[in-house]
Amino acid sequence: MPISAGDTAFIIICTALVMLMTPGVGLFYGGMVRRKNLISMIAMSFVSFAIVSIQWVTVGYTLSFGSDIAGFIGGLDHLFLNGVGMDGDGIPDMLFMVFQLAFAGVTLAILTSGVAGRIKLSSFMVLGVLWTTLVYDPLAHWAWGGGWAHSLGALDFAGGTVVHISSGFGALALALVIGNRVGFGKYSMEAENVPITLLGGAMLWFGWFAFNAGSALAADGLAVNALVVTNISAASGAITWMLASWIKGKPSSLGLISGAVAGLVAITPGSGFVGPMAAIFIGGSAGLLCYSALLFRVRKGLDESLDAWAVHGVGGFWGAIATGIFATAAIGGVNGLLYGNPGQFVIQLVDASVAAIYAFGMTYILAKLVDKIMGLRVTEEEEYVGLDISQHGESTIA
Amino acid sequence: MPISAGDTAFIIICTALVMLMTPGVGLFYGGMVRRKNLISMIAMSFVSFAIVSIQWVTVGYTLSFGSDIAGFIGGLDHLFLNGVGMDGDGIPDMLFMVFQLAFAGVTLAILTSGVAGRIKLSSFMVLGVLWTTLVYDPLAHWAWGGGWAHSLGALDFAGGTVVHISSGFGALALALVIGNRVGFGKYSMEAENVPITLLGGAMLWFGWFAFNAGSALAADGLAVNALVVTNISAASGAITWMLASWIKGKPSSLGLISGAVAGLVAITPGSGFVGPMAAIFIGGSAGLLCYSALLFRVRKGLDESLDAWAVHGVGGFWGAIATGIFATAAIGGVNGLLYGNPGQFVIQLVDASVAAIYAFGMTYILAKLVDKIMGLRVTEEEEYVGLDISQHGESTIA
Amino acid sequence: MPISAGDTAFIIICTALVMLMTPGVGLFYGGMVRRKNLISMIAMSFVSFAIVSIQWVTVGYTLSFGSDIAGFIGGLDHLFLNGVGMDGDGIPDMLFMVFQLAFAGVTLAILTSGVAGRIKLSSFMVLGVLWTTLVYDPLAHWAWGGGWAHSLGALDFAGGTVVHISSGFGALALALVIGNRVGFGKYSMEAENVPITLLGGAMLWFGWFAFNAGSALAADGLAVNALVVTNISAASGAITWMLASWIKGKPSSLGLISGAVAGLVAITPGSGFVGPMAAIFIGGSAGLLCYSALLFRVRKGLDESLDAWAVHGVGGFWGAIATGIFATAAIGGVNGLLYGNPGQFVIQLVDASVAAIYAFGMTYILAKLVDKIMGLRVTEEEEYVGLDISQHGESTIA
Amino acid sequence: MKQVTAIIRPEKLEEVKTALEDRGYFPMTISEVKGRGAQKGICIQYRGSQIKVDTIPKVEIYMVVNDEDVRPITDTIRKSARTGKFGDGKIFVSPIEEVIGIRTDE
Amino acid sequence: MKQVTAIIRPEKLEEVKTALEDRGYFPMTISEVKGRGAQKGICIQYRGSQIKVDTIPKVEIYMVVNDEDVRPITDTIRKSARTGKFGDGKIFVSPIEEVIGIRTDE
Amino acid sequence: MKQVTAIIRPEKLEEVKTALEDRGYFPMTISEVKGRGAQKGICIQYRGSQIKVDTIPKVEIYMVVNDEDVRPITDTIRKSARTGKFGDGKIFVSPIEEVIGIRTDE
Ligand SMILES: Nc1ncnc2c1ncn2[C@@H]1O[C@H](COP(=O)(O)OP(=O)(O)O)[C@@H](O)[C@H]1O
Ligand SMILES: Nc1ncnc2c1ncn2[C@@H]1O[C@H](COP(=O)(O)OP(=O)(O)O)[C@@H](O)[C@H]1O
Ligand SMILES: Nc1ncnc2c1ncn2[C@@H]1O[C@H](COP(=O)(O)OP(=O)(O)O)[C@@H](O)[C@H]1O
Repeated sequence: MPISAGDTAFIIICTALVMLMTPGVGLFYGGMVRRKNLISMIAMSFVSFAIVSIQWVTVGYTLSFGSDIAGFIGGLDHLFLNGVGMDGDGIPDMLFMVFQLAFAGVTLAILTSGVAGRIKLSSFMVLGVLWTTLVYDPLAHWAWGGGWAHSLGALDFAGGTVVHISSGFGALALALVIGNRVGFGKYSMEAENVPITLLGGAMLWFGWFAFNAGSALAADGLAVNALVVTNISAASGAITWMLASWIKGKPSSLGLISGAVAGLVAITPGSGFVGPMAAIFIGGSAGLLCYSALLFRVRKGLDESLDAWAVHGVGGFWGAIATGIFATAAIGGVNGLLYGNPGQFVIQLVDASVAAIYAFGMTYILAKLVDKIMGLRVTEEEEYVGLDISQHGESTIA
Repeated sequence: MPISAGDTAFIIICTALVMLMTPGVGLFYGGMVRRKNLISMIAMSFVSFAIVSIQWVTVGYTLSFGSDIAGFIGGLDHLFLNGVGMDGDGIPDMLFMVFQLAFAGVTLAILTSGVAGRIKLSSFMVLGVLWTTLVYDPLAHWAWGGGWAHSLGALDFAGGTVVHISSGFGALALALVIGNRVGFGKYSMEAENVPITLLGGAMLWFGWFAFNAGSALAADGLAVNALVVTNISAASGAITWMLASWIKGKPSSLGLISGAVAGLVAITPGSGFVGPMAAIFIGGSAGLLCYSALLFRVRKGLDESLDAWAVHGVGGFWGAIATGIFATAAIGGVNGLLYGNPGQFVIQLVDASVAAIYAFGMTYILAKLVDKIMGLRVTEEEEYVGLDISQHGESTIA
Repeated sequence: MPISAGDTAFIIICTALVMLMTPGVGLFYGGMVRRKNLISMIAMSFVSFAIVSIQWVTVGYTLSFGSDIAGFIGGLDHLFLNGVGMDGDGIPDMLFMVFQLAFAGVTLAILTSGVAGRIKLSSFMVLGVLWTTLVYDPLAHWAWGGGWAHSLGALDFAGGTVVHISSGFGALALALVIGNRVGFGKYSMEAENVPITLLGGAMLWFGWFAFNAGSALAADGLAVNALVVTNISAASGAITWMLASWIKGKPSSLGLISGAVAGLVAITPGSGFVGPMAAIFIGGSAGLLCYSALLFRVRKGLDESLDAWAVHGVGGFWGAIATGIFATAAIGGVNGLLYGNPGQFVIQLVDASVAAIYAFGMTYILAKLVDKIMGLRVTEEEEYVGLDISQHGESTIA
Repeated sequence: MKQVTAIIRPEKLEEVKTALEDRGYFPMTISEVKGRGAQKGICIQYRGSQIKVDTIPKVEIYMVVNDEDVRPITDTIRKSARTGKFGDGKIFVSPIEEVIGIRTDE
Repeated sequence: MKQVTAIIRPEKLEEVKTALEDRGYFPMTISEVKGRGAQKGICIQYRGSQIKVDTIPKVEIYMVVNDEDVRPITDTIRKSARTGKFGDGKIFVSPIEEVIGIRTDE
Repeated sequence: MKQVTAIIRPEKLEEVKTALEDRGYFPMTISEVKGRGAQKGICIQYRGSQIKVDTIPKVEIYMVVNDEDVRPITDTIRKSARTGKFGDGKIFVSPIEEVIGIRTDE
């Protein structure tokens, strides 16, 4: 198949939109922390994107998409983009590479939320390289690069497992290793800049269209299906989370946008496999489920600070399972439980569980390692003054 | 005609860009209200998008684009997206559906401006569903779904009537029903966050390219014409409004961006029918006209708070008429007054007038109804503390 | 070649993305000035875009792309877009026109940084029209419209010379004519809103994908190469600048984002000619080089306020030369020094030097002229209260 | 000398400034604050039972003035800042022992 | 009357407000400030040698109260704002000569 | 004890802080304010006739200090904050009756 201008146009632009999600994550989280850590949260998203950009074009891409080694990792045939050219199948190989780069970048940015307001920038940079190489790259290989999950027939259209379970459970491990923020639970650490969070959320919703639809790798009906179900699920999640929080008090705009993100996460793996009406249900239940996970996390006194676990981890897990339930061959060629194929449901469960365990375990080990070698956490004084000043020498006015 | 990858790529991305206009509207208006209502304005744009997303895929689309009933409304053949598939004519039917969804979402968001700082969130949600169903959907059907305006030959390329006249005159009715803000006219209610408004304005200008160009539903010369005249009209409106306000005082950046929006609104219906030089005139006069409408509104002591009527209502009306004047067959196949076809001018006038009257009247009735049943307006105390706290339990720092 | 839907879709969307860079520039710079000039910086970006939009469709396009006159300027054959139609070669001529418009707009916006916080709005508007007409348009003609640089074989894929050298050296001249801000060097004028700068930076990085990839004017392998090297260079520049500033103190997020912009600037001319591994080097050295230029500028006590010269001027110059070094025929059909074609290196050096000298000299003359006729600079009192109040009658809260 | 500090509604700031100007009182320092008054701020009845008490945005103005100017200034502020509704604000008068100009030598 | 001004950690604001409420002290004015204390603010050891001293965000609360309320209020604030760590803040008491309501006539 | 309150140009903050530091005066509280001075703030000639008077951003610093430190502090501030241009600011000295540390018991 020669290069198609339409498909190439589509994926180039999708790459740009997905890239925008990374600062989107930074703003989304930045508004949720105390003002003294606002710059730090945004900066970490840029740092994530910058280091992953270099990691990916040197070793990351080949570890993910190089020729399969034992179902676990890609070989080094594409080291330094060797053999990744301007031609390809429908779209240039190089384009597939950079589209995938944007995914790897945003995933690391999501991970930063678990250590908000207390991680050393230098340690984060080291950890970030290790994490992308040893957690993200294998997971990407498993699902999309010809690894075991792929062979098993696990479905992950746009990264529910690769992006969200990995970062969500990774953030959980990270939060456990680094420990709670000083004063957590004792005094309020409420979101201090809701409008910035809403802006970041808007950038995420926007970019997610490209994230999911672009994963069709062609501008076709499948991409359109992904686009449609993505929006429906986001809307549905926004509404249910908002209503659930309304029952407990006021319908905060943070609840609304968190619900939207929960819906976006949950539809990600199934966006090329499920239909619009299923999406209403998948997103809606994601809103309720992730909100419950958040409340559970808070009750446990665990400072997984900005709920990457509750939203991305739990939402991603639910999405993987939901794909196994609602997938219909009419859309993506595979049926799920509801359409008489319980095997798919089991496969999804296995895939998601292994990914969650691997991401959690490996992140835990890496975090411990970095902590031992160079210390993961800033000093109490640095935490107190905030990471903006202590890590970047900058501060937000007022 | 089979699915075209180029056209499909185009409309998928356009859909994403138009979607971004909804939070863009939220930020645009959010910066114009007092800080205590900033979150509320942004949140209402997300709420609008969320509820319309669900309304549209269940009943809205079929009411607008289902088989015509008496020229007034669409039938229920596409209820729950029944029969809306992944194939279609040039682009998948499903893609046309979701592109149109984004239009419906942003329209409701514009409507919120008329009741800024005083509407109950719950009542807005009810009103929003009703309004989209009973005002937006019929108007979309009239113009694009095979309704009477369509049969009459009225031209509305991208929604001057459907989107702007409807929301502008709707906001006016809403403002009349809900009444002025406490203290309106007595003390200043100036824009408190101009940079946020400018950011929102940038998102609007950006998204509008997709709004108008995408309305060609193909990546062709017509789309390009729409893109070009859209930008010209925006620039022209920005300049004239700024200059006009310069004569009366200082050239505020709010005037600049309001003028740009006025230009964007005014070119919307004609963007597939008029040429670049006409666009300079259409946008430029929109800047002056909408600014005058704003001054008129202020003189009348009417708190149509953020001038949806002056900008979208009057601008949309002018745009409809201007299309009847400047349309040239060389571009969109139809001539206007200037090119020897006065009939088109009359048609445009009739269409715009009926739409304005219907939108105003029906909105008035719906608002009265909701007001009677559940109360449209917050209590004076809630208004005083602001909607951020009273409706969302949140606040912007400082 | 008939119109390609894929390519047309691509360039329409790229145009929108490049347009977004203009407010991006406004926010990027707005965060760097004192709060009293924040609105002014953003507003000037909109003003730039508005006036260039009109200039371009009337005279600018034809001066740049009209039939060549003596290698220096385009003829008036396309005055008022005469003969620029909806058909063309691959993409409609009109689309090429508007894509180029977005470049001209953002270039003028970059120029505003040199006079931050002290230029009269009215004088800027006059200067802006003159500058675009007499500096930008000729440079665009030289490189892309069939002018002498084009004939010479100088390579400028996406505007390293046309956009960045012109605005960077122009800003330097402008800063010299208008003089330092009152109190410059005596008291701190640090960035007061870093998050806004980071947001603006994100918009730039995002839009730059379209800026460079779109310059292929087709959705093909070349566009993809541009996309890939653009991102790599940005990431590389971000990292080196950050590390360099780390050695001298803290790794500020401003350093990070400035480095990214430096990398983006430097890859611009070569993005269709060099490969991914060269991009790591080009971006990385741009980070170091532009940072050194900034330090040099500060040591010289020169208030080229927001370092358009250091980043765009020096970065653009380095990019032009780097293209002459690293260009490889495998990508863009031309070899550079490293691939055995030293002649290209010399051509690049000549082209960049002439452009820098012309931009500097002509800007200097124009600035002097405007200064003589109507005064370039606000009064000391107006500068003291800030341009937001004195030029726009607006202010940012708190 | 005295410092007259007034906490007023943000919406009334322009009116108060103008009223003071008209009477020749220019120098002042303004800041944005949040506050709650004797009514425990504002009580929002929420879902029948819940009562939310919170602070709301106010503007604080202070002017350092000669003793004889205190009365006319407080009168002016009261007149221009009043709406008659809860939340109109308060004025405090406190002693200032010395005022030093930075530019001029005393 | 007296003005009690307390500079506290932003994180402690809710706790302090609630503690004051519980004891019946409602009226207050709050603003966001930055500050450094006697410890020269916070010293961050940077690259072995460099010592960065800077100001950090604080919240300032002030309440104008009757003389007899000063002690209970300062006690309440101290208890609710304390963490035992550096940067807990300070309370200042200063004289107020007059308090005027804007809405009511005196 | 006394409270020394200085309203200065935002641009001068770093210089003033450093100057105070150099003389051993660390504790201070800083806030962002807007103000206008005796010159009626700044008058901008606008279109010949119109005169716009407005408030402009300032920084307020206050330090609660022992009586004997007032003079050296005000001198330091005046020297470091001065540019000789309009708008350099003012310093006010007012009485403080008590200072209570929150962390320590007195
Ligand atoms: N005793 C006080 N001490 C400090 N600030 C006060 C006091 N009383 C009132 N204020 C300030 O004045 C504002 C308005 O007071 P008031 O009119 O009594 O308010 P409300 O009607 O909102 O309760 C309060 O929000 C608070 O900022
Ligand atoms: N003498 C003082 N004058 C003015 N403000 C003070 C003074 N002492 C302390 N403060 C304020 O109180 C805050 C906390 O003081 P303290 O607990 O001593 O701080 P830290 O432990 O951070 O040095 C300071 O950040 C400052 O805003
Ligand atoms: N009498 C006063 N009461 C309160 N604030 C004052 C007074 N005089 C001056 N200020 C504050 O000091 C700032 C600078 O004063 P000054 O140098 O006189 O200003 P300007 O030159 O701008 O008129 C003012 O903007 C205001 O915030």
